[in-house]
Amino acid sequence: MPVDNYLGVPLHRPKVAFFEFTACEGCQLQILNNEATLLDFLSLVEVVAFREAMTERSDDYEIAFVEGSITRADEAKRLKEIRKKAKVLVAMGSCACFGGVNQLKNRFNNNKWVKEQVYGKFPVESEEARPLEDVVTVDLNIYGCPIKKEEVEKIVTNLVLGKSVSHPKYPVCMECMANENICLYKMGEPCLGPVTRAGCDAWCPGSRFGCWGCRGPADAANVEQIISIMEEHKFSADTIIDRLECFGGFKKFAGELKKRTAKSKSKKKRAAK
Amino acid sequence: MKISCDIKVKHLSRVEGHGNIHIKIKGGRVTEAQWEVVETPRFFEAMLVGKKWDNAPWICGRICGICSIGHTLASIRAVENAFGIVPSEQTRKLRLLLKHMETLQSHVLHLYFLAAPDFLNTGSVFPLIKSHPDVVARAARIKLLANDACDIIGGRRMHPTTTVVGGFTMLPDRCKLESLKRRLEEAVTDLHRTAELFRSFPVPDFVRETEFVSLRGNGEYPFIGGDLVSTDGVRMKEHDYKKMTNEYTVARSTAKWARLSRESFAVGALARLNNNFAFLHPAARELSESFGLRPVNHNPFMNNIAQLVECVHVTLESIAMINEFLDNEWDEPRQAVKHKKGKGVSAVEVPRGILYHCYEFDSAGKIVRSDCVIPTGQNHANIQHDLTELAAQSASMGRKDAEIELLAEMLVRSYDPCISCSVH
Amino acid sequence: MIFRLINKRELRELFDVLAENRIIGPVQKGTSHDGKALYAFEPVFDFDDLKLDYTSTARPAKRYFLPSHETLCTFSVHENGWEKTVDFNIHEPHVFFGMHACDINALDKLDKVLLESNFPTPYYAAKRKNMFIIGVECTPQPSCFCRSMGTDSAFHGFDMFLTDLGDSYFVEVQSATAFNFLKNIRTREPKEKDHARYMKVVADKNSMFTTSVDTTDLAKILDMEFQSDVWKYWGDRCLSCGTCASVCPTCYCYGVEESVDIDLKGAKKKKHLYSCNLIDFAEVAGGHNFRPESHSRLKYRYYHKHRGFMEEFEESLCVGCGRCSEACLAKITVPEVIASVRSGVKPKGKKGRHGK
Amino acid sequence: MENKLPFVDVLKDIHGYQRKADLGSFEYSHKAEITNVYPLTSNEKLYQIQIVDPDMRRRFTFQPGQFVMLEVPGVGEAPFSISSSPIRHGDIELCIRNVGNLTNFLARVERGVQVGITGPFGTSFPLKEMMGQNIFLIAGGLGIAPLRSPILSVLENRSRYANVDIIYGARQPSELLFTYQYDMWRKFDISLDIIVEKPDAQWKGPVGLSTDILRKKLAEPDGSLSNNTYAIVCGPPVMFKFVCNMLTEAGIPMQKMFVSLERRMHCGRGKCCRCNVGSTYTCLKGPVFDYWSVMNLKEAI
Ligand SMILES: Cc1cc2nc3c(=O)[nH]c(=O)nc-3n(C[C@H](O)[C@H](O)[C@H](O)COP(=O)(O)OP(=O)(O)OC[C@H]3O[C@@H](n4cnc5c(N)ncnc54)[C@H](O)[C@@H]3O)c2cc1C
Ligand code: SF4
Ligand code: SF4
Ligand code: SF4
Repeated sequence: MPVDNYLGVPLHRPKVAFFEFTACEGCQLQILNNEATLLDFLSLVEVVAFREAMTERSDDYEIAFVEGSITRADEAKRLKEIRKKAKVLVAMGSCACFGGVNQLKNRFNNNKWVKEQVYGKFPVESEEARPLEDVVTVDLNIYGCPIKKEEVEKIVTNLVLGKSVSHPKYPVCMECMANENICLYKMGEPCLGPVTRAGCDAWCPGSRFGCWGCRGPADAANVEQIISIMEEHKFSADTIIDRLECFGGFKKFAGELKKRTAKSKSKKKRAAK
Repeated sequence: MKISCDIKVKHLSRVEGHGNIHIKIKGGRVTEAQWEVVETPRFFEAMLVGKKWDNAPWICGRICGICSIGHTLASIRAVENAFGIVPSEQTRKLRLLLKHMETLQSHVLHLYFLAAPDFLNTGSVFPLIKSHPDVVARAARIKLLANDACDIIGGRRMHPTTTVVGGFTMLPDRCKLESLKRRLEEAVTDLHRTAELFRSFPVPDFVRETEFVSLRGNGEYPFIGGDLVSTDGVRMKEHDYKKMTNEYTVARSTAKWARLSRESFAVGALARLNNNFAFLHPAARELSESFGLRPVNHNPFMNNIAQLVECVHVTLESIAMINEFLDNEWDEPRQAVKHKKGKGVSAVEVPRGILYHCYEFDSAGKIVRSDCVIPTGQNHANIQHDLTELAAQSASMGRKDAEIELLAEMLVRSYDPCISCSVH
Repeated sequence: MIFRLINKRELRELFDVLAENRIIGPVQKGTSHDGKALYAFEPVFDFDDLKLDYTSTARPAKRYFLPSHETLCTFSVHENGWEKTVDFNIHEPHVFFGMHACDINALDKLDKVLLESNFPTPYYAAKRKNMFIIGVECTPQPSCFCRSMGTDSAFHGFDMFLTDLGDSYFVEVQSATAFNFLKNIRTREPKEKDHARYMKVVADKNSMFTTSVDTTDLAKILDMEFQSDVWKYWGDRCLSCGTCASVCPTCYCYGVEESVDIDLKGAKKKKHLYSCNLIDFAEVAGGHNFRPESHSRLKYRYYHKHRGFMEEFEESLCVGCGRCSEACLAKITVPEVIASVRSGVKPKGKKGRHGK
Repeated sequence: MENKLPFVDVLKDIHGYQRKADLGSFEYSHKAEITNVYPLTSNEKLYQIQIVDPDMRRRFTFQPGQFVMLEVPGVGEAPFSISSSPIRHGDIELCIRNVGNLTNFLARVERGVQVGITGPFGTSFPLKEMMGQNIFLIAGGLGIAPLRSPILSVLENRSRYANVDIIYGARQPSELLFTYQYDMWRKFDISLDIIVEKPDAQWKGPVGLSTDILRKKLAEPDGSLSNNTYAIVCGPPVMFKFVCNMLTEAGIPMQKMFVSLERRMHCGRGKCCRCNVGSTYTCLKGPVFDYWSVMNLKEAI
């Protein structure tokens, strides 16, 4: 018997559906990767569509968890239909929230070249990779590449209880320090932890692997400052840009840094002449 | 009786990614039997251009959520091959252990969550929670173990973090490895139960003469690197992978297709087993024979059984490897990396078959060109030809619509296709 | 206080005597990219792992008495009702083998607010009362300024304190427990010349400090310079990442979060150490933030440590351990901030936000 | 095992209601039942909450102006001013506006639900000192919630106070709280002025800000505020800043004006530092401060 109230407040078991667009489907898999708590998780909600795991599907849902970014007109159309049906639309994972690694191809500003690079003359339809919010209104973001299952569980539990859902506003360093990790800068590695939104429990720094900012900027992230800190630590502009542009959350800052670097390069060249 | 039917499966479920099946039979004649791949491409090969070498494994792991560890390792090895880095024996073993745990995780996911519902007449694993709680609990137990193992060794179960060019950022915790070993030993029993379960499922009787491509083991069942072979007698070196895959584009697919000696070939657990039966762990070989699975088996549905056999193989081999680790002193986890101009190819056996990554670097260590050939991509043509044959057989045998539809779906699923991965 | 002298080799004996208990001490946890040893307080099982000549640990031993995450209580929830279970999260005493004076002083300061004021907190008390502390004399590091804060030596808050005299340790014995433990090993009464050796070691140590902070009238100056532009300069550099508070042995601010278990049959109330530099530290319902700018939060941290605590307890809430200076990626250091607030002059040659 | 250190149990068992100096008082909460919920407006409800144990209920005493921490297990804990009269002991009323996580959950709770109450915490309005003097209460919006306790306390001892004036301002008539009690307050010889910013069709009273009324009152011939007047001001920061300035100009000494500050609080016990103003704990030294202290607190307004 699933519990039907919490302290006398009736619980609402929402009908949920999972959808994916341009993505690796890893975020959905993370949900199935919940082995230990999967059964409790499933009794919180009623899954009505989850193509990666089930054949039955229904269009009657309240919460749509959407993975992936939008790279084709048919995807945009389908997403809009989902938006119409869903009361709550959740962007799940970095691709859905920021474009994810998919948006790396946008940096060439040359879709034709991109297509030819992979398919030669063979015609393929594909546009710029866009986050969901460029197409529809998104009610809730679940950050991360991949998403952290503990976080999804917490969010869904809160939705069921009618509790508010909020993300940490502070950066990853807080969690990294709480876990007593050695700061990667001490070991000569770059890390975006000081500006990236926490919530992953410092997943990467915990394995002595610097953060790449998959969860996007924290509230009040001082990105300019971390850029100059990385420069002081002698990390090349390429290294800094690689991190900032990887998942799309820091796109704006990566763009600015690129422009700045290009300018100083051309200045140097001119000076050399 | 001459049958007619028109089957359209849009976005086949319980597979990774988006694919459609169309079968049209008119008066007992197959007019259409199509496997369509409609997944949106992501253009990884283009997005890597201009990126520094250290980005490659991190980004390429994202080609696929299910086999992200395989992609990461393939990518790392391609970079190492290009720079002339030879991993230490410790690194090589630890990578293999990590790989094994991914194989176990992925195969169990496919066997229980994606394939089994077809045999138990449900649309998903969810109703089984009520009807077959012990089965689901067992699946969850093995999967959890394998996933935890990936966390311990790779930093996390998906998009690993400790695996880098040159080795590992850090080594697993000794105590955790020990408890992992104990859990693996317990898992052997669970795998035997799994075998009993699958023994009770009727494997559709369908055979189509096929060429099977995989790595060729050199004394051990192959997973990372080695020569490329096919059951038709082709044998090649890793760097000649393009001659092994011969990729081409097809109108109804955003994934590229492949061919070798015939119009199509198959990769995956069955292919590996067909080419390397002798290298299987004896217990795994014995299990295989008990299912009547011996090389060269041409029934694609037997891929599920081959997966099961591999589960046993990787579990037993992992236990032995952990024992060896625990007995030895550990070295530095990581060696320094010096980039240089050049090209590197790597072939790795991921759960769904042989995977190739190839990068060309300039003197600054930036990628000039990259190429990834995904197992499911190599399987697409074979799926298509199997489907045509299955439709023809069904037409001549007078199978019912629903039966054909289920069989067709099961056929595609037995390849455990990873479609979004194939359209990376 | 009772003094003893023990031969260096005897220390291993003492360790073995204490080993029936859980021992926490400085061990090497890694190596920095420039080859320096990185130390941390970890459980020690082998005397050889204990590095009593450690420079300084990047983190204090705080997690053993003020863990960054702590469950305050759990609830079991049933129809319309619930039961609450409180656990102070400690079940055995810990031996702290090798704490520097600054860290011992930090504990004394925490005691003031967490034990001796209104509403003493049992979570801290339970751990604090179960600490057996062996102090050890340190070597001043470039970022240390404990001497300026009056915390370079400890007068209480430990059981015994070791000073390395080369071949032996000079031991200050403060608790009866320590005295009893020492009975297990060979010790001797120090002689006049040992006192002289001890005084020399201490004097040598005192000559090694390279960093200092002028704390004269600091509380008043902070009040007067509340509107100083210098704060903005530091605020622009600050990453608002909370690292300084995380590594500080005396920072104790926290947040509480409650969560319902996924099976909806239980709940937890968790405390996690926070930092006043984090953006939402002073945000209230409705979204109003009392300290929206990073400089106002940074200023608050200094204000609380060097003025508020002073007002309340006649001392500053900083022991000058220099950990925050070492950990801060933006290179915001207490000596520099205080000097600049004092003089009203921003430091030269360092970039703030936008390179200004 | 002779070298094993003895384990010190700081607290063998928690003995119910404790003094502030006892370790056992820290995480001790009274189990209390929500006995009634009255919707006051669309955003605020009045909760009657009774400590379950009758003995504890009797021993629970508080002063007007103090607050409790109300806890709903798993949902959250937050500070709320007690809105009822102190003579009712542990049978308290809280007026709560739904603004966030905990308060939105509370808005859905029905009577009979058990919650946890800790406290009372903080400082109070010095009603004893005010005896024999005039009291001027000025409330804006939800600020009436903490003022209701002193008002009720004054009503119960009406003869001990000289003139009592209340000015209460709200944005619109539908947001006025405790409307059902205004007549009673007036019957107790209290001058009550109510003003709204945005009137609706039925509204007959004055329109504007509470400062408008205050200005008028201060201009009245007998409106001069001599030494024997105390003021209690509660409302949004902008409002109390203006009001207190006007009152200061009218001659009320700063230390006879009291305000109640709102800050973020996670413990209510002077530990979490979240409520600090400058470096003063609002939960210990406040929430009720005299205006002189507020003026001397950095970053208070
Ligand atoms: C002394 C005092 C007396 C109060 N009296 C009343 C009253 O009588 N009636 C009334 O309706 N409200 C009163 N409040 C305000 C009340 O505490 C907040 O409305 C309440 O905390 C909101 O909690 P929430 O969980 O619903 O909101 P949340 O969802 O937690 O939060 C909304 C915002 O409030 C902040 N917040 C979180 N926890 C707290 C907290 N414990 N305290 C303050 N802010 C927090 C968050 O940063 C967030 O921005 C009083 C506050 C104080 C300090
Ligand atoms: S490793 Fe990264 S996240 Fe951790 S403290 Fe250092 S900068 Fe912050
Ligand atoms: S550490 Fe950074 S990159 Fe890693 S999961 Fe967290 S936010 Fe993402
Ligand atoms: S403020 Fe800095 S120097 Fe002072 S005690 Fe804390 S960490 Fe040490």
